[in-house]
Amino acid sequence: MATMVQAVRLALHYGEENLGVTDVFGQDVGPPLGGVFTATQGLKTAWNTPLDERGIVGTAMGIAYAGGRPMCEIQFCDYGFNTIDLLKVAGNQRWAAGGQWDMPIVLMTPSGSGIRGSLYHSHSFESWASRLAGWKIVMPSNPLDAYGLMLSAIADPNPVMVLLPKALLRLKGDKLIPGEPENADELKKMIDAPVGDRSRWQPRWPAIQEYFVPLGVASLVREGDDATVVSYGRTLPLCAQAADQLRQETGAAIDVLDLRSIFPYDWKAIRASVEKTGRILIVNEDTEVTNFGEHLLRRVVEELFYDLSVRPRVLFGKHLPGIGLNPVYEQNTVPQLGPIKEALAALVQEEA
Amino acid sequence: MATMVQAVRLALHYGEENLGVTDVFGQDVGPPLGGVFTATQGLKTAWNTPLDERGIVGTAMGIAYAGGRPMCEIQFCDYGFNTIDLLKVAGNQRWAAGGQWDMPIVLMTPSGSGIRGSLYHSHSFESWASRLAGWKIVMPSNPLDAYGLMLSAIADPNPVMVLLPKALLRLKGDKLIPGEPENADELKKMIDAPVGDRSRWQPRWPAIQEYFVPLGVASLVREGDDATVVSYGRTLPLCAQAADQLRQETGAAIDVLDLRSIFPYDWKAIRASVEKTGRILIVNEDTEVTNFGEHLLRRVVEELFYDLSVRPRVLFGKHLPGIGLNPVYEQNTVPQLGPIKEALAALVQEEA
Amino acid sequence: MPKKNSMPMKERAVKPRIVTGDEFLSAERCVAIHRIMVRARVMEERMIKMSKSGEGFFWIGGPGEEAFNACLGLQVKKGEGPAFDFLLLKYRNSAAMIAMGMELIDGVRQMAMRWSDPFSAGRNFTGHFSRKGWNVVPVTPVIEVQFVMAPGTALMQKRHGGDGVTIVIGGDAGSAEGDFASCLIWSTRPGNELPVLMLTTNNGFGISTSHASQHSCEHTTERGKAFGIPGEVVDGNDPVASWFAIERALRYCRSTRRPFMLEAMVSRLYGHSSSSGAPHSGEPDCLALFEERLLAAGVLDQAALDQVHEAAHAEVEAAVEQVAREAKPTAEDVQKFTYAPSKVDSVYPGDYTGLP
Amino acid sequence: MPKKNSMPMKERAVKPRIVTGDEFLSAERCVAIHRIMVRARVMEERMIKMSKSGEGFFWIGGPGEEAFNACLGLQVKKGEGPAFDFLLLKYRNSAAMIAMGMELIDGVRQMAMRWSDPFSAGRNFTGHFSRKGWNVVPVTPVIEVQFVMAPGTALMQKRHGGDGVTIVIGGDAGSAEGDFASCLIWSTRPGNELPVLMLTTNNGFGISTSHASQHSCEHTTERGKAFGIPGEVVDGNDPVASWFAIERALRYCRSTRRPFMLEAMVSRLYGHSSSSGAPHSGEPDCLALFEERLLAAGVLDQAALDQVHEAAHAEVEAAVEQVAREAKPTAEDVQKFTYAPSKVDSVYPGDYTGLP
Ligand SMILES: Cc1ncc(C[n+]2csc(CCOP(=O)(O)OP(=O)(O)O)c2C)c(N)n1
Ligand SMILES: Cc1ncc(C[n+]2csc(CCOP(=O)(O)OP(=O)(O)O)c2C)c(N)n1
Ligand SMILES: [Mg+2]
Ligand SMILES: [Mg+2]
Repeated sequence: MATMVQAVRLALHYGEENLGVTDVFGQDVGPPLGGVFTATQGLKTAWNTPLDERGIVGTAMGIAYAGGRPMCEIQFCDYGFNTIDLLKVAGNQRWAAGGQWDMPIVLMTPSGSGIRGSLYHSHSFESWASRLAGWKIVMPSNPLDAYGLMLSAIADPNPVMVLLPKALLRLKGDKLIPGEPENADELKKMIDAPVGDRSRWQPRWPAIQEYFVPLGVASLVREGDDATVVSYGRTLPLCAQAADQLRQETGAAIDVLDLRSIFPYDWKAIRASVEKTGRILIVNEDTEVTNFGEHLLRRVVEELFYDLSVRPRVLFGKHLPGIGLNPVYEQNTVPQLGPIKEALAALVQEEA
Repeated sequence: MATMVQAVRLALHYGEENLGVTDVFGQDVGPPLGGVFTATQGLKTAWNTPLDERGIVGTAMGIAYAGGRPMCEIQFCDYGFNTIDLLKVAGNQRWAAGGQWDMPIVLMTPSGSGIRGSLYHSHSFESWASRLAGWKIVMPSNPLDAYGLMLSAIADPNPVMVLLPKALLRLKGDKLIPGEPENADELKKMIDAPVGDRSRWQPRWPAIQEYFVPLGVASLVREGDDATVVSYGRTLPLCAQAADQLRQETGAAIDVLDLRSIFPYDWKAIRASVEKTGRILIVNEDTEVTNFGEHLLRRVVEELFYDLSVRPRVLFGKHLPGIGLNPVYEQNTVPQLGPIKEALAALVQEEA
Repeated sequence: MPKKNSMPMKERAVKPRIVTGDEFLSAERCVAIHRIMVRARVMEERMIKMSKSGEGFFWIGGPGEEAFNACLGLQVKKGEGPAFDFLLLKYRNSAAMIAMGMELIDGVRQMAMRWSDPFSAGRNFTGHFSRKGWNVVPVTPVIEVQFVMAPGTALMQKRHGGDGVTIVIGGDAGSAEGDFASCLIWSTRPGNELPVLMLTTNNGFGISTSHASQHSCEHTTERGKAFGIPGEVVDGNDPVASWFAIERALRYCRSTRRPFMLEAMVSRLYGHSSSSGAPHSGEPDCLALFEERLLAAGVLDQAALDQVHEAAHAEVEAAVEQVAREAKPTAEDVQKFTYAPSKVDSVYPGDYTGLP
Repeated sequence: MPKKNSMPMKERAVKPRIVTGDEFLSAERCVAIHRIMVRARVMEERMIKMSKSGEGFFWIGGPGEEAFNACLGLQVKKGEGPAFDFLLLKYRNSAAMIAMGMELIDGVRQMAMRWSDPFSAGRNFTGHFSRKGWNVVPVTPVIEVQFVMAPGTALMQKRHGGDGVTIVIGGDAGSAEGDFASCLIWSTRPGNELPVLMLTTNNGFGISTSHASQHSCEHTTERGKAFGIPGEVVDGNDPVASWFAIERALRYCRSTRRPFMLEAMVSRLYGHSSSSGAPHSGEPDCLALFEERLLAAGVLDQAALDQVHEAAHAEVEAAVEQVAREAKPTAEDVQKFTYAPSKVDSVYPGDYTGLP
């Protein structure tokens, strides 16, 4: 099975061949490296830029204005905070100019903790991103979704941000991408650049197929009547794991919703689940003050208050200036399996 | 009585004379203009900068590192979105470096709608700002609080952002600043620069006194047992007005909390009020997805869920790319008196 | 005041022209430029009135920059897509838009915040143009960000082939933003140089702050040298000098597919904006100066000049009257144009419709 | 491998020295510089091992920049406050810190993420120094932001009087960020010029991307000309040339209270960081080159060189051993140092204690 970086690479290749992608660019995105996580190796339109995030976002906008379909990368979301004004403009230009121009840009950036990244390779971006009106924001938690969401991001004529969970980038999925060779080693040989001299390396692309994960559609990865947990990105597999363990240990059955699209989010799916269970836990790893999960909680309270059996819950990262390098810091700053499981157990057990 | 701009000017003067303020700077902050809202006219340390927000914030940080106490201005918060990375660094440097350096900077910037500012003079900033760990954020709703919060912002050795509600900048207060002349015209003559040639004008400063509004302390501007409304900035006087009208029309008595400090916020005051009333409405004009008010709502739900008599409510600005110039846009984008009053009435009337 | 009995064209001296140094503009071109300048000026002055009368609110615009902008707009290769010039403007370029063919009524529609405003549907300040058919991308109120977009449009133009150029304009103060430097770097990547014409209209001020007080670099063009970008400084009050400086600059970009820098020294006749009250600044007025020359050279006589003004006034007044009758946006319009329709979005297949 | 029987100093030729062009460094200075370079190199190489053994994680650092950095650190006017030099460093300046007096064990503490790490309490990557007593402000992982802070420290220095200088260092690739240009503008405001020494250590790469592929401006110093900032490019692999270039640059800033630009051409001996595996790049090694010259000039013989290496290894190993016994941060430490105590804050009068 492909890893998430391979899935992204395949999606971008598919985009170049079939969806009109004209430029894949950013710091170290082109040869020889093909991206610090190798997500852009071997792509025919990939090129390197100066070390200038504002130039990257602005150039993407210019390319889009002139009819191109660019996919630009911010090397780590942690380094995108000097471009928020440009992201706002990319999101508001259509509205501001009365609908004259589309802005079909994709901005991809790794987000979140889990790679011992210290202060500046551990930031989460979704709460910031969710405030950018005019944008659509997605965050896959497995390679197949990464492939399908990236294809939708490319096909959508609006600016779409693809947040890639740093911690899951190198993990293999458990479902094949349509057209992906069954043997992971073979895929690796075909599309991973060799270590050492790559100057004459060329990828051999498998005959992958179109597969859209539509924007705004969550995925129910576990089903149950006892509670609802909503998450995405790094914390999603932890939520699923916690639900599995609780099921085995206590018999409790829990709906685990992988949101996948952060904006627009799948409100129908959340509502249906909470109407069924009356109990909800929202989990992400972004900092807890003015967190996107608090928005979801507000929607729940606003529309489903009288359907709730118990207090709705959240589990977020601490409101702190950063995540420290020593693992003690990270473990005590962002949600890990143990606390997620405890929170879920408490949610299920509380007397209605 | 002083207007809010005059109050800010008096506070900065007091800061220069008594609290060690070394630099008041930003675009058009120095002579001849003294700020696009005139808030920095006549100040002895005021100077003009190049048109470069990143330089402004960075220079403030450098001045602080070298022992100064700078107050820098971003002309409109709408133009601060290219500095979020620097704001993050200002907020995290102490934590990141194990507590070695203080960062006593004050960043003042006008925020919010109400001046027919169109897309880029109508933004709200508090939801973004509340995500900046390591910062403290305040927003006054009247001149006296502006004076007292500015003095605290200056005295605090951490980075403090002072958000000034654009709509209220030119309104007079109803309480004197300690030491302020009773006659508003006299104050004007003393500290407002004349129209026309100002090259030889010098302010005559009244003998104003120290007056701190401590950070983290809300102000209860109306009292009542029937419901709680929490707000700040432009929407605060509208909430008070709505409460007054409801009181007259229906007899309902409502706690109106002026938060004043957005971070740290006065949780004790909110809790005490909600424990008393069981009903809460949170109002601000920032966009509604991942809004700071949603954080407050989350705290209420987390800690006071079983004290609530009815569904807690919120009223925010719409999730839109901007506020349009034609008044039709603004009126239908951010909360106005009518809808605030309706929401308050509904909150009070709902059967428990 | 228009005078009667203006001298008919045919009676004038043969081949009058306006000369600066060894360059000149023909009478026909002068007349065309002059008419644009007058129409722009009259429109802007009417807008200043609107900002005071309540017919509109905030005014900001281009009086003092008409000579340069008219010459620019007339030399644009106008059209849609990468075969044509792209224009990344700021908020003082109405004369360039008028030179390209903009109807004055469209400017008035924006000032009056009408739903019919073709640039922003009554949402943005005056002078914040956008016109897809002419490659005029939306002017943003955020100073200088157009300079990081310019490499993107220019890249597409270079890749497309042909001679399309990206024309990006900023003010003198705005050049302090890092984005100006980014444009220098991105438009000269070795082997990937880009056809960007970087224009600065230098009026000596950013709001109240003088250029001289903040900038040791007198002209932005000096900053190009380190990057091998040629440049020129021109008197933007002189249409002859401006015309040929723009012609040279565009020719260079079109033929070499590389960047060029041009800085025009201009006036800011009514101050920064209506926020500063918009009084007349007394700086040299490119229109008055040009008219003196037109009279002196016999290109137009006073009566002819007056007729141009009269016609412009009539045009603008008619526009203001018609616009007053046009519809405002309604509450239902607030969310419109947020999203383009998308086949892969299950929540917003059409436009934005509020929270999911 | 250390050799026995090294020649004692007194037996050596009188006044050996190391010469480049018509400049030279005395034997004493060479020995001092060399010892710093070796200690820096040995520490960094041990850290690379730590990044592979699990004693630490990510490594990034200065091998290849020791000659230049040692010469810089030795010439700093060290102290606290605006009377002294301020250092706004990046992550490859360990040799400068060692030259200023940093104990190697402090570097190791940060690499090992100990609570005792004096620069970041185990929070930041190695090489991210901060030392208030020496005016070394916290190195941030965000590239180039130090260039917008430099005008602030320099302003305070100029105002204070004396000859303190702000030394700000960036990489070649980082100069593409707008912040580099901001520093040019802010340090040359007419009448308010600032004593900023803008240093670039040019190793030809930003991670995998060559400088030549992105920059038409070969040296950052060229960009200063438009602002009247003098500059120099120096071979950072040569301690003699580096010493005097730094001396000239600092003298200029100290005496004129104006900015100067210096670009040092350096090597990046172990690649960008441990993320790229940290293999040896084969670029010129300033330490090996210097040792050849020291031997040839008879400043030190092989045995003396070996002793320096041996001592450095012993120092680092002892440090690694001691640090292994030092405490890690605990769960209780996570919130510490967020806020400075404040008399006007009713919620956080001391440090941060979680949500209000
Ligand atoms: C990023 C940003 N900062 C500040 C402002 C507020 N502002 C509007 S115009 C202006 C001055 C611009 O001066 P200049 O670039 O010389 O252009 P001019 O108005 O003189 O033509 C300022 C500071 C803004 N619009 N955008
Ligand atoms: C703003 C920002 N963007 C991207 C990065 C990721 N990054 C870390 S080092 C580096 C390359 C820096 O190159 P250069 O400035 O030449 O310094 P060098 O590492 O070569 O010494 C990059 C892109 C970052 N740290 N900060
Ligand atoms: Mg100007
Ligand atoms: Mg480099």
